[in-house]
Amino acid sequence: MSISVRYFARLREQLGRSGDELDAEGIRTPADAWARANGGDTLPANTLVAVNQDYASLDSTVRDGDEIAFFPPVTGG
Amino acid sequence: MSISVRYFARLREQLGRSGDELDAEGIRTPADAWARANGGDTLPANTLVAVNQDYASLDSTVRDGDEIAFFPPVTGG
Amino acid sequence: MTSRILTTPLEPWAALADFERQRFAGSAAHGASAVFVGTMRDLNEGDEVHGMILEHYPGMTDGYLERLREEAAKRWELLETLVLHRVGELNPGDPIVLVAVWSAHRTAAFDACRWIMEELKSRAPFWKRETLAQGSRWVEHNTPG
Amino acid sequence: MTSRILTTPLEPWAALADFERQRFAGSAAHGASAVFVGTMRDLNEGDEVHGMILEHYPGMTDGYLERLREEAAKRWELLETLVLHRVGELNPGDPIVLVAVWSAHRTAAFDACRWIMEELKSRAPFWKRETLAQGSRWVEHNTPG
Repeated sequence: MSISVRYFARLREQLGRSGDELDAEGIRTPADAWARANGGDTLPANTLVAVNQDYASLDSTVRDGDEIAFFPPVTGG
Repeated sequence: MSISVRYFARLREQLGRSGDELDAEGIRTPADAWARANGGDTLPANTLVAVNQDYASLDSTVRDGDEIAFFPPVTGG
Repeated sequence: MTSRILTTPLEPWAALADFERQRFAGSAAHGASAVFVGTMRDLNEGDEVHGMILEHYPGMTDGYLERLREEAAKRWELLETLVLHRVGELNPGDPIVLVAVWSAHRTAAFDACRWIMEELKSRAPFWKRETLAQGSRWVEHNTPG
Repeated sequence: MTSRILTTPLEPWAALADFERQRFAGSAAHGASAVFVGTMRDLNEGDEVHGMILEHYPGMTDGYLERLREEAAKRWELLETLVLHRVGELNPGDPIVLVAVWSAHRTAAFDACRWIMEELKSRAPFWKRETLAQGSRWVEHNTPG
């Protein structure tokens, strides 16, 4: 199994990709997933986090098969 | 000339008429007009007053040719 | 900026579509519109209501609605305002009143729409007479909200 | 109770007429409906805007709008709620979002409509990218109102 990571809007453009598939081994939080996928790059300030399409914090627990998303402040409506 | 008095809604029904034409002589306020038109009958509590289609008080000044209206609290919208 | 007393059925969504076509064709300045529609219910104070007659004070209603719109335009930055109010005989489910406000931003639109509606309910010279299963009655006071 | 993401033009007044026909045919329980429509302006932060692309997070947007409606239904006594939101390419003057709430009374309708709209703007995962005369830019933050 694995953990899916998704990026949206400006962050997607900055990273040059819309997602990553990560080996779940050793990933316990969204922060772990970010570090694995983006090496030493700091998470941009104000980035929002969702786990399984629900808002979550960087240190919430994630499991094998989860979908993690990182995105900038929303601007709809 | 004269002063027109108009009644609306429940008040119109209670009085059994929708208006009166009063000789302007001696009528200086809506209170005077009410007394002239309705004799000793007390003005029902909460009755609203308009002079020339604008809210006014019972003791505001009226002139020959004015239109005075008495009506219950409004219930539109 | 329009306010109108209607003696025929009020169709709020068609009226809004028409109004926007006339006033906003080719324009993209209004970021926000807030709309309120009041509709005749079939229940009031626990009683089934079969019909309604809306009386008003012709002349004063027009002037009063006009003044409401002017006062709102002083308080908020508005692009357009539309106020329509039925009079005469209504059936349950019939729209009674439409208040619509267009502005560049949503706070002005929301605030102005609500303010106009509350002022209209507390001050505009309309009176409702309800037909019940037996007889009819004047509505005594408006609901506070 | 419906929320929907639209990839084709949003026609708010036609959508409201359709929705009422479906949900309120023969019913006269709703005394009040409050509606908000947000429209794409041709001006933002002092610059002329020629077009917009609205990105979203499919799956999460649906779920989030659904939860907003459920939360509103807990807080207020509502009869129906309709939330429609555009995604994809938009032109100035195109409606972006529609929030409509039906209730027996106007306070619940006004309050719930505004609450849903504010929550949607601050939390629903949509992002605007504006096309200017030269180039394009992500909208950085929503106007507070």
